[in-house]
Amino acid sequence: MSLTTLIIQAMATLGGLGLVIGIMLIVASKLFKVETNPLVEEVVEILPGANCGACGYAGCADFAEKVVAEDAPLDGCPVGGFDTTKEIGVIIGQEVSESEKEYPYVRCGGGIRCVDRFDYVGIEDCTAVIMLSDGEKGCNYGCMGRGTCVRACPFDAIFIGEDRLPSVNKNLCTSCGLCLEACPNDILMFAKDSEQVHVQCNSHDKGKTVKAVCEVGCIGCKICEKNCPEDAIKVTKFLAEVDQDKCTACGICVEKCPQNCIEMR
Amino acid sequence: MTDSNKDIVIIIGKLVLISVIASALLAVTFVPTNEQLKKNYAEARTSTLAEIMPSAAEFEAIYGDTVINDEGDKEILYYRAKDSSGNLVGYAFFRKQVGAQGMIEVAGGVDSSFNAITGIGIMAHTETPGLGSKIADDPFKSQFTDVKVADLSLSKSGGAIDSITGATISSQAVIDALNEQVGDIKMAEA
Amino acid sequence: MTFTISAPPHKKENITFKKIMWAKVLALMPVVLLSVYLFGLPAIGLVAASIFAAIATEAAIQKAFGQKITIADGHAVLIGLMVAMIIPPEVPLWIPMIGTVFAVGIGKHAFGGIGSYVFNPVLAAWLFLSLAWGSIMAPASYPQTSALFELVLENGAGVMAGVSPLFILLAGAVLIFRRYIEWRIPVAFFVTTVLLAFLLGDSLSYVVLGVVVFGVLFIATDTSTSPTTKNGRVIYGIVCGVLVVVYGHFANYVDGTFYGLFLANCVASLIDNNTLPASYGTETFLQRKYRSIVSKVPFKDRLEVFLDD
Amino acid sequence: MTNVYVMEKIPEKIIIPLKQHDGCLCTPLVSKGDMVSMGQKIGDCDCYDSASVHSSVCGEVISIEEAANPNGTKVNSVIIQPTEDVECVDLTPVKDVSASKLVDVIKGAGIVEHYGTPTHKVLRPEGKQIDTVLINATSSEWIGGHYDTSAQYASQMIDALKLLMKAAGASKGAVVLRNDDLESINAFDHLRVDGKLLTVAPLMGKRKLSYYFKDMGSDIIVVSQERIYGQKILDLLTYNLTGRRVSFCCDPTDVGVAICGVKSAKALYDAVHEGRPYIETVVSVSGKVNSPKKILVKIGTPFKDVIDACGGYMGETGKLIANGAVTGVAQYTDDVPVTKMTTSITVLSADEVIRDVSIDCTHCARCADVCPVDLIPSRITAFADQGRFDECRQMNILNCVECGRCSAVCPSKIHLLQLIRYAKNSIENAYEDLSSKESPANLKLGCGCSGGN
Amino acid sequence: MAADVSLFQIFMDGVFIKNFLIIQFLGLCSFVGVTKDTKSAAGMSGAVIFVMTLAATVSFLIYNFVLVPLKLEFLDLISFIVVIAALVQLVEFVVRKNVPSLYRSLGIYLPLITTNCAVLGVVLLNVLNEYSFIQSVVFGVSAGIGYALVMLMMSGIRERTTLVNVPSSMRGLPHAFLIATMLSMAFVNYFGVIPL
Amino acid sequence: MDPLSEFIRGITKDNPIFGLVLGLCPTLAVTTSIDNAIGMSAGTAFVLICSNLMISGLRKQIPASVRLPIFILIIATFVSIVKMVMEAYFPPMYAALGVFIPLIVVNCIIIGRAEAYANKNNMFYSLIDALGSSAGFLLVLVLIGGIRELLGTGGLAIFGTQLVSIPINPITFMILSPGAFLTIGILMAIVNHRRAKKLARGG
Repeated sequence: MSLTTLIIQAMATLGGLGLVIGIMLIVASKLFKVETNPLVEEVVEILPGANCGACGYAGCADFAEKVVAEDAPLDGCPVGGFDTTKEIGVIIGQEVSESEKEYPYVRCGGGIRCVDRFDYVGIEDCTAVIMLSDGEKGCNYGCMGRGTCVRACPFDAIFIGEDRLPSVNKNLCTSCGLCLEACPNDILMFAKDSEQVHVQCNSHDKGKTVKAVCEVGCIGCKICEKNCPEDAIKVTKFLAEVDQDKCTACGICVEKCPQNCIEMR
Repeated sequence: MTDSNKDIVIIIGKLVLISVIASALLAVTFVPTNEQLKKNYAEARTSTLAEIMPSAAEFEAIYGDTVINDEGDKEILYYRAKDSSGNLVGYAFFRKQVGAQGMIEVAGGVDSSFNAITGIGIMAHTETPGLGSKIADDPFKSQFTDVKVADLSLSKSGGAIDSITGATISSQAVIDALNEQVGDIKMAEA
Repeated sequence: MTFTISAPPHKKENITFKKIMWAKVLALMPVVLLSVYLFGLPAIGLVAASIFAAIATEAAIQKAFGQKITIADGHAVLIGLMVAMIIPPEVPLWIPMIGTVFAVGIGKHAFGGIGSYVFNPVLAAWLFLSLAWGSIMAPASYPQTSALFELVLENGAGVMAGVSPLFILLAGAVLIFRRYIEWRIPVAFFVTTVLLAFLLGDSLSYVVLGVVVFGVLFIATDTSTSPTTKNGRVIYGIVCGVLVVVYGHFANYVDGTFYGLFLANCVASLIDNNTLPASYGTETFLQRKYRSIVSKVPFKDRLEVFLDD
Repeated sequence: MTNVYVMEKIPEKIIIPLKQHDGCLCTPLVSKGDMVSMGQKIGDCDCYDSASVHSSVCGEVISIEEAANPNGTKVNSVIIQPTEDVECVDLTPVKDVSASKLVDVIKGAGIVEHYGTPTHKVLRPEGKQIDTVLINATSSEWIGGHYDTSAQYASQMIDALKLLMKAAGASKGAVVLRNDDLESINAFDHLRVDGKLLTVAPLMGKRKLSYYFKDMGSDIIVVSQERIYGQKILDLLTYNLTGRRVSFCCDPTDVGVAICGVKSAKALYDAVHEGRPYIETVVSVSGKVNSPKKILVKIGTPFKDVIDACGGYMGETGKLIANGAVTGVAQYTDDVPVTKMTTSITVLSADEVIRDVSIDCTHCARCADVCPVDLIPSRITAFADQGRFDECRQMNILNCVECGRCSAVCPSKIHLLQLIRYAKNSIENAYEDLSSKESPANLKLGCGCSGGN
Repeated sequence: MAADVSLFQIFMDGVFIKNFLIIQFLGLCSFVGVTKDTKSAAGMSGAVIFVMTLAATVSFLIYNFVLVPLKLEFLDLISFIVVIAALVQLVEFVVRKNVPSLYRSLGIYLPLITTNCAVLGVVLLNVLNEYSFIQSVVFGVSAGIGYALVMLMMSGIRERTTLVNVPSSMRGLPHAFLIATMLSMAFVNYFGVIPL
Repeated sequence: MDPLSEFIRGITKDNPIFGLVLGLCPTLAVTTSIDNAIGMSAGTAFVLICSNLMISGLRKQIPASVRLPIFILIIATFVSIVKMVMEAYFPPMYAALGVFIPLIVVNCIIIGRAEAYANKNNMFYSLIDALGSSAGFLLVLVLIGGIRELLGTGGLAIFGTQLVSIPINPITFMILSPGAFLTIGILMAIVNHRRAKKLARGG
């Protein structure tokens, strides 16, 4: 058998095979055609693919669908961060600008400095404690330090420290916000790194009540309010709040606070 | 996925084109390599035969009835091994056997009285590297030199051959190949 | 006055994991003593080395990973003891030590410690040892029971677990009676083995070997590696029985027990996942199958399937 | 016949929570400084799912504020300082006992089941028809009220059952006794109802209530069965008694069964025959107190005073439990009042408090073996622990009767029941969120309250 | 020779003794990727059984009725892989259309059946072992069943291990491989003793 | 894109085995000894480089809907050519590597890199990527092969030269299939552990 015959035969065979398969596939793709939006697939490819649900949708594919349908915000994926948002923006055709990353901030300085009303035996979970009573701390607004937020975090970024208060490892945190949702007392809030002054308390109780149970709770004495040169701190319902737009981080309130519950980072 | 018939034709065309080019490439490579392969194969056979039957000087092929290729060559069943003076000293053979992964081609020699194996060789195999592939190594092969046909079984079944650890199937396949082929030759010669 | 708050119930049974473990260790003691009598000093060395290695490994791992050290719960001791009991007594001492290091290190802690492992560490260690050093691990003799009195003292036993089926059976019976071990698995197992052995024509005495009894009472009932559902445990017992007899029929019941039970461990989770009881537990098998099939099809697809037709 | 003591001493203050039931909070009808008399209605609400609240003493309202409640939460309560008077509002027995009037009487008298649902809501659920009324006497047999003899108990129960049936418009009714409670069984046996002789029938195997209704040719029967422990036993009880299966997120009223307790039956009896609202109840005090007993107290009496009436604490107290050591709620203060939902008070000493540390589940399946409703608690709680509540729901977690046996037998000392409740709570919350905003197509949780056989 | 190998032996080989996943290390990508829950594992196994059987059949036909007569054996690898690729694509279309949820959870792995060594392995082993038509098909089916068996076991175990605590650094693949170690230990010697 | 970092990426972050978890089958199957590991990596590297170049060059011509079959076609062609050439002209090498060659076709690394990289980047970067991935693959294979050979046979040998030998009773287990799973499992755990630590430190 000559070389030419062999080559021709080989070509014919494989070519024929290719032809048959090509036709078959085309027919099949027509037959089982599924309407998909190509944009959705492109978005899916960009997303991290962890299916963590931090966006509030059932997995990355679902989020992609919603984004394309403009039901979800472009920056809805906290895990992917700004890069992902930008890329999604490119696909969908919208401009996005970068915003500063936010981390959970613990609005309670109590922990071991706040009295316990009873002795608790049971599962380590703040919600579970609340189900049994109004919470073990004397303060109804404070952190119980039972770690519901720790368990809610899919990235192991929160841990309960020695002072029975949660702290956040910013290297691991993806700002997904699951811990904020999980906290039964709404103690966590998002704060940017540039926002330096925070009130470490969440209690709307009267000064006397707070003082009875907590060494560092805000008693609503208004000293900070009076001393703030920028008028950036206000006491409402016995709790001081910092207006971050006005705050210049001068540190006067931190010094003046009799309860040491204003913190400068 | 595709919008028009034209696209479809283009896609199929490209698919076919690539297959055709691929096959052409393969065919072009195949022809010279195949020639070389045949040469290698023949050489390997000759050298193996000499190795497993050092006493023989000449091997006379015994052909079967089956035609195996276009040139009309017949299947070689086994070889009669003769020494330099032309006396029959034994029989040599090649045999394929299913191993743990695929075919094992075993070469073997047996003395003229079908009493003992003179030696074996492994021509080709695809056994698991590191386990079954040890059948091609000397520690295993040398066990067969001058072993009695009667003892041709694994040591755990009372024979003289120690199986390779973890590769009982491969070891057994070699032994089976030898046993069966010796039996076949015995029949043919009887 | 500070009161304690906890969820109900406020009164609990006084049983702990620790208690169960030590009870098992205690229950095995007669057999160990008997085998020391039969095998002599090497048996003591074996048990000591094995338990020592188990405890040391557990302590080392828990220290290294900053966990609480839980040697006192007796689990490591039990693993050490059981590994020693299924190894031939005449092996060099490094064998049981490596075995228990594997059992505690890989078999138990790499999988997450107590309750988290899916494969019995003791069996895993035995399999590891016999795959690694097959020739050393082969017992000097396999029991050839024929007479019933050998139930009390098996003369041909090659490992410590095999010296006395009756002692182990008694120990197991006591533990079952105290509800320290599960009864469904052993019962299903024995019924299956006896039936199968009868059908295959094996001598019935084979299936009441010390090793087999030990395996099913102390290894198969290991809670982490067996199903939790009631039906699941019965099925698991049957599976154990079938696998042990299949191997035992063609090779020997000593190896067969360990290989068979280990293979049963592999399917235990699958059994567990598929025998979950229905609402109020009253559902026939067919109903359950139907429900599981229907529930596996997501709601949307179910609709589509109907609509397509 | 167990003796019931009557608490004579009037406590220093009475705390009456404005919500002693599941449902809406009542609005106070009095204000600080008002004088109230015994039986006066002090809280009411227009909602159908709430019951009125009455003052149990005469005295002065000293404040209306959030106060601790035995179920662990804080509830807006009326705090009354009692005076020595025992002046009572006019108690007029109800003459006209038509069905619709009865419901009003029940609501007006503030009768609430001990499991929390207002009785009128059980008997006349909105949009549902009740055909069978059951009085469950399996767990709280004697503590419904103050009886003189056991025969009085039996006859009052039967009478109350008739009233309940009438209120509900149901055709059949049954009293369910515990089969080892011989005293009650003897009391009911050979009782004549409508000229027919009653016999107490044991429930066994397939012989459910419907069998005995037919067998005895009577619409009112008394049966006995084993005791079922647990806080949420209604569904299981319904299934055991009638064979009707209650789906998730439904209650027995969905399958036409109303379950009442002895306490509410007795309260109804009193309301109808004496016109007295629900202002006193019997609690049994047990554990480490100097003289444990059953005691009739006024609703709103703080636990502290009840315990003092029983001789005070014995030794150092570790735990104070309302509603029994098996399923009850531990209290962090003894300043909580006895409410309509309180059946017993248990005191544990400090060294009786269980403080075992949980270790990992060893899958020993002891919990699965003791579960009365065939769940796999170990698995459910593992899911619950990880927040996988949807899977919990698929494993029928809502069938759980919260009997706590699983926790009691667990060798790993895992807080199984607490985890289960935690998961149930989360599921219920998720339900509320979901049903409001999701479209029905996505609601595959599907609450198909069809019930029936 | 191959012809005298009984079908039962081929079956046992395919399912147990030469189990593709844990003895021969073929098809591991899907083994660690799609066994997180039983449903996906079952779906994947179904697809693989189907593709394997079909691939064994079609490749046998192509090899023996096209390539061998034309002396084009050297095209075996390329033509087999093309056939498999086409089959996989076909399965993908069907799954995507009819069971979208399965398609979503199989994700990237469905196209990877193409490069699932297991499927090509079956086909190549068939040629290597010179199996007849029936033998080829049986081997294809049994290899698929073996694959499915281990996939199910693995997914059962992994589903259960989500309930327990696995050390953080072991979580995910390392844990999967440890389970595979154990499965492999269980298989490696058990069925070897059974005379066929 | 910096070519050097692209190359390094193939060894570290996108390491075929530990990073992308592709190509496990050959990794486990052939790592019974260092020899085999090197052989497999060499074959894979050759095919990976060729196919990456080819696909990258043709990427504009390949219709998306039949992308996969075409990639595979190209890869299979290269594999077949390598096999035939090697078998004919380098028989000793073929004897050592022959059995691995068909396995290369189904090595997920090649198709994976083709999909994920070569299909989107130009020929130069595809080459760099292929080189990086091959290097990463080689390193891991040699590591696993080394561990298994050392423990399983009590010594290390490369192409017949004995390098190390340790006085232990050879652990046959390591050569058997469970040994492969165990080795890679433990190695991956170590990699995971280090990665998690690095992340927590802020890497």
